[in-house]
Amino acid sequence: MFKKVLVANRGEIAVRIVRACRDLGIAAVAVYEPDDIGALHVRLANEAHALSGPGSYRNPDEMLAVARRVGVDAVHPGYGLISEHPGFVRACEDVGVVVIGPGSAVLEQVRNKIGAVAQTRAVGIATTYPSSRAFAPDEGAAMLVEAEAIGFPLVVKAHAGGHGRGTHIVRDRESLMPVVIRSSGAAQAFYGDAHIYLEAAMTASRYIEVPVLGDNYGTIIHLGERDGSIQRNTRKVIGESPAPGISQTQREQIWQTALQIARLFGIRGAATIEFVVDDTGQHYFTEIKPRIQVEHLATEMITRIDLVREQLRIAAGEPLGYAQEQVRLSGVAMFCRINAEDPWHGYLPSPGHITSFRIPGGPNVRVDTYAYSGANVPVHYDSLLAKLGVWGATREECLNRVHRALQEFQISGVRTNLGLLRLIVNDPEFVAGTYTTESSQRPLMDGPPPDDNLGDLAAVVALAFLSRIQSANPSTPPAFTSGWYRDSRKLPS
Amino acid sequence: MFKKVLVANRGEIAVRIVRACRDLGIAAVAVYEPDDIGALHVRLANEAHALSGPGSYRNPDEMLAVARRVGVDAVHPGYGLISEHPGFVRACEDVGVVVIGPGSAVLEQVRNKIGAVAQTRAVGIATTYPSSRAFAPDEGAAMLVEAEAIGFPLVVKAHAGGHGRGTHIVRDRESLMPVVIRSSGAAQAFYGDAHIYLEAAMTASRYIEVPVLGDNYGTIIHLGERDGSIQRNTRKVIGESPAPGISQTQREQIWQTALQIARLFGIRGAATIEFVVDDTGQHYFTEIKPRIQVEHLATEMITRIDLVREQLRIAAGEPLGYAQEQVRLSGVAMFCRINAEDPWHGYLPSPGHITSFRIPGGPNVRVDTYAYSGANVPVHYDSLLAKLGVWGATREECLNRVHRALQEFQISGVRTNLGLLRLIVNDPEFVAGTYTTESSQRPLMDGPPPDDNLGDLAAVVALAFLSRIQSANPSTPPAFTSGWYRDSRKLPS
Amino acid sequence: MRKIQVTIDGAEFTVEVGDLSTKDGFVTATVNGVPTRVAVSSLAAPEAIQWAVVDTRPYELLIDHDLRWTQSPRGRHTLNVRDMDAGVARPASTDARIKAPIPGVVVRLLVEVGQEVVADQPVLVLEAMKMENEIRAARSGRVASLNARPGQSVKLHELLAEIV
Amino acid sequence: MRKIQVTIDGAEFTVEVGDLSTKDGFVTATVNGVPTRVAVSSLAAPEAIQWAVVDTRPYELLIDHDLRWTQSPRGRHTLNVRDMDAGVARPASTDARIKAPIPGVVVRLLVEVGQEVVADQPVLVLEAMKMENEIRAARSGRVASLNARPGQSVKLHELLAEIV
Repeated sequence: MFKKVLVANRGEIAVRIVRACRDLGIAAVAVYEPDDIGALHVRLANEAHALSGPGSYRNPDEMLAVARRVGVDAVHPGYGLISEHPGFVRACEDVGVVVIGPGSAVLEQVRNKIGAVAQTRAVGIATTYPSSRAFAPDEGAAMLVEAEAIGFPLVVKAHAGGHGRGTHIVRDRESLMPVVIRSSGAAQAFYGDAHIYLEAAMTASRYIEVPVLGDNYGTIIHLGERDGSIQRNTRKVIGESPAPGISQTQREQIWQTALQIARLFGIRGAATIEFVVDDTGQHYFTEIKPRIQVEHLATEMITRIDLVREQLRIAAGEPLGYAQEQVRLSGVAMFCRINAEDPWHGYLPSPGHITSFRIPGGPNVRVDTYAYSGANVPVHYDSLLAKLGVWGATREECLNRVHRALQEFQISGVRTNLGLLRLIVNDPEFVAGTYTTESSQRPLMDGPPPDDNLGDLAAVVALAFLSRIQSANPSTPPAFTSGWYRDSRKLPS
Repeated sequence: MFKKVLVANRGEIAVRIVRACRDLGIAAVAVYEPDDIGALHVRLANEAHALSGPGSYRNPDEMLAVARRVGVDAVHPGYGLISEHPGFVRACEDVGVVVIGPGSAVLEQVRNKIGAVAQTRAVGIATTYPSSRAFAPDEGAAMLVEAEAIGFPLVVKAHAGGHGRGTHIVRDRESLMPVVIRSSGAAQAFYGDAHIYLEAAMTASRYIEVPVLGDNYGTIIHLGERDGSIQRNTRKVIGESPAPGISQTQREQIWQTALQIARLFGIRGAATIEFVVDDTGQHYFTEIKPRIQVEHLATEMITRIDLVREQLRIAAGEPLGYAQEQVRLSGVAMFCRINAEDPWHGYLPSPGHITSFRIPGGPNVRVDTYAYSGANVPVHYDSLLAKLGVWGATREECLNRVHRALQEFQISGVRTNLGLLRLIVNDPEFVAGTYTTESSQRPLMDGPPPDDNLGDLAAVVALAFLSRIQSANPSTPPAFTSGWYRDSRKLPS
Repeated sequence: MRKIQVTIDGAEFTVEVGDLSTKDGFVTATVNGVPTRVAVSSLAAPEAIQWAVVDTRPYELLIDHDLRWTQSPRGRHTLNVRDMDAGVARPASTDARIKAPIPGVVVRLLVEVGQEVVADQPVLVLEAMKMENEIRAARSGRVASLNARPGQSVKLHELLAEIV
Repeated sequence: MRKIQVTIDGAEFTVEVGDLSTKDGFVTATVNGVPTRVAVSSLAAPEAIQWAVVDTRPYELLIDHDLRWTQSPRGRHTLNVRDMDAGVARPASTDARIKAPIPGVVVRLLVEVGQEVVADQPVLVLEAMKMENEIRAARSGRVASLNARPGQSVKLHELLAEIV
């Protein structure tokens, strides 16, 4: 096993990796940009090294220099930042530092989404039907030819990102170019790459994803499936495992397809094979995510397998040590992303100082976070504050508990999406488990929450009004007193 | 199932019960003494009722009055306070309010420790060997007669409490009465009852306890065994399940004995059957604890069974719904009690305002607590702040994780025993799992922690010294600037 | 006795509040004629976690600094509050100034000084936390000043523009 | 340059501290002749959770108000600190006053006014948090005053007795 691992990330995932290292007796080496020196991942590490300045977390050269200077056995890049930077992975491989991930060869294969789909379809697996290549926005003529071949309606997608951002449907020939311009602009803004590709439209009913683990000795197993259909502001904020809307037969078929694909690409470590399921129940491969994910929290709770630990063990050359039959998929787990953002003001991100932070507890509730009372949410980084995971023996038990946990979770000082998450888990389609990708289009934030006693709130608000008038203090910062905020867009990571 | 349950307690156990109710969809009714109105168990409940004043949590009449006025189906008394008040349980039964516990008949049987032991021995089960009855401290002559019959050495024990407090060994006839006076005084102070009893001394090697669940339809199951041998200041601050120092054969024999005893007493709901194991490996029944316990946290983690939920279900008349074979004892779990007290100053309790409270997270770590940053630790109640539970697939994994979790757990504003717990889990006997009841006698707090770099700490302390001299503020409360505090003693609960 | 009008999600309540400093900490508040007993944590601190017990009903709430909204564990409500005697109201009438709601870097200006804008029209784009955020006018009017240039870093609450 | 003597668990260190306000937040502290670079959170707040990075080694610490002890995630250390130039030392010399370390109720007095006591001798019993706590003299001397009666409730830091 490794003696020393560089955690090449920040925030909750860096904390998560430090914990996994310490639980294995591995020394965890943190890095920090100067502003982040007091951050939790630094405090909890065995060793901490300063990076040169803002932006260094994204600098593969600087990260490699630290890895070599400190003399680590391996680097865990987490997700985002440099986790899927092929140049970084190759440079590490060249100097004999293990990168905990798929290896540069597999990484390049799976990052080419059109190629990965073609390779998969070539062995007879149903996939979505994309154009033969990606296009720059000025290749209008070539796009039209492919579009006619695919037929309308079709979907324009960003080549560099995951599904969601930059995805738009095109119903006829005339609309193609205006939509391409829009998609391409969004792709440039979100992912730093203006290329788009076309795909045959299908009535996607659900997004189903299968996490897999593969070791260096030919063992590849799946860990059940998750439903990732619910998105808000084009992000997955909540999900569950197992997926509620598919039959046991479908489930087992999807697992088998996922294993077949994982073997085809020679997956090592942790990865997720993603599918869309159409309204007839057929599943189609879309892409492979070759990294640890926020969503893995739900998988960890139904399997009791620590997936970061497994990543470390596999990368260190240990055999998995158990077979598919020994993986017990037990109960139901849900995960929520808690973001520092204001869903009521266009998802405006909300950096600042956390004045109170009370996380839910009790049985079968887990929170992974870098935050605590008194922590800062820096302005330079992603808005993910915390991951909440909840487990129940049955879906009903899990639902009751996720309700309860979201009610207990209280954060002040920065805005969060907790209010939105509470609305989602109260939504009848979510409770019934009958939601589809369409459900995310319905607005949730219009009506008042059903079970608040408004008269009581009126009394409390009246008292707040009186006490604030009495203690009026002109030095109180007049946050959000003017301006409206809309259409926040993700920048390239 | 019940619609509405009164939570007749405060602190972490009240929060724990509120959570279990909400996870089952039951309305939880909290009560509060006036000082406690802002406490977490009140905030999280569906309904909250004021009690008349300080001491009301211990007042069975007032609690029954609330239960009747509010119209609850059942009362969960938790542990301590009125949880084993036979009069309260009987009064509730008389008016048709279910008390979540063993019922008054069983409660009275198991509270009489000498009687329970005699009843158990009568069916051929090995037990400790107590005197035939309890004695008031002035019954010297009668005690001497019994002492001669038992033989020396023997042990003097408080009749009202658990093992530990008021327990002293007597090696000869001459020392009996002085020890009785001491024990009896301690028993009066701790439990409000000066009665003591005598017991044959045995070289107790370990305290082993078996949690059991019984429903109203004859199903009684065990949930593995825990080791409760480690005590500091006569309290169990850490424990684990399964017990590390016994063989699989012993383990199974103890389970069978526990089930036999549980059936003998007709246990309903959750209870714990306690044993001492001597240095030859023989086990002897000592007593039954018919309530939820802090220690159950470890049991919940190895079984994934929510024991408060099971208490509620059984009390509502539901069958257990699973058999012994369906209970999977998986991995290793440890629990720690985090107390607001200062082990370096005679375990002086430390009430006050919590200025920061950061709990450990990540996989397989659980914290149950009423505390948070900004919470008050009231001066009137018990010092238990939080329960920490940690699970691992193996004991080694669990040990690494409990180390890590205790290092992450940070509380300021009140003193805690976190420093002591960190020393215990570093102790070679604890790490090896070879500890016995004797281990608790060894001092841990003399040497410095081994792996701190003292030169670094010197640099940090020098900076703290300089910055405090510069910001010297006469209004800062000079806590603990004088006086020494020793020999804190528990008062009757 | 103070008389406050509170509008929550469009529903109007008249709240009469009695003596604020009572012995037992409970204040009597009469809501649309129905008296309730209310105990609260210190409500003066804006956007801290607050607790309240109204009769026997416990609440936890976040209450916006400007009393525009309150968030309960169940969801979120929009607010409007008016003191019926003194005429003070919250939220205060819409401010003419557009301030930076978060620190960030100005990416683009979307209007010019002197230009007429309507409420809700994008005024500039501010980059922060890996997002481009459109900052919009809270009211209609003429852009009287623009205090930011593209590429400029702005602090929290820094004045960006004024609409008159 | 300040020269501080720090004794930790009996081990002595001489710490020379350079300029406290550096650009990058790291202060140079020379410990027994070996220079280290130290970054710390605000250390002025007593008994808050503090962090420090010494060269590349991160720490979390609680530091006692009076610098009697520090608690790291690994355990606890006793401290003694002296400014070798100014002569200021922490902890300060033992106080003659015995104050209530926690609020509680006085159960029993164990000494009388005028009585001679030795350091560590129990002076009274204070009940708090379901415990009887013996409060002892921090130094030897004569009981000059006793400011508490059995049954009396005392506040935190209330003066209980004086030893002269």
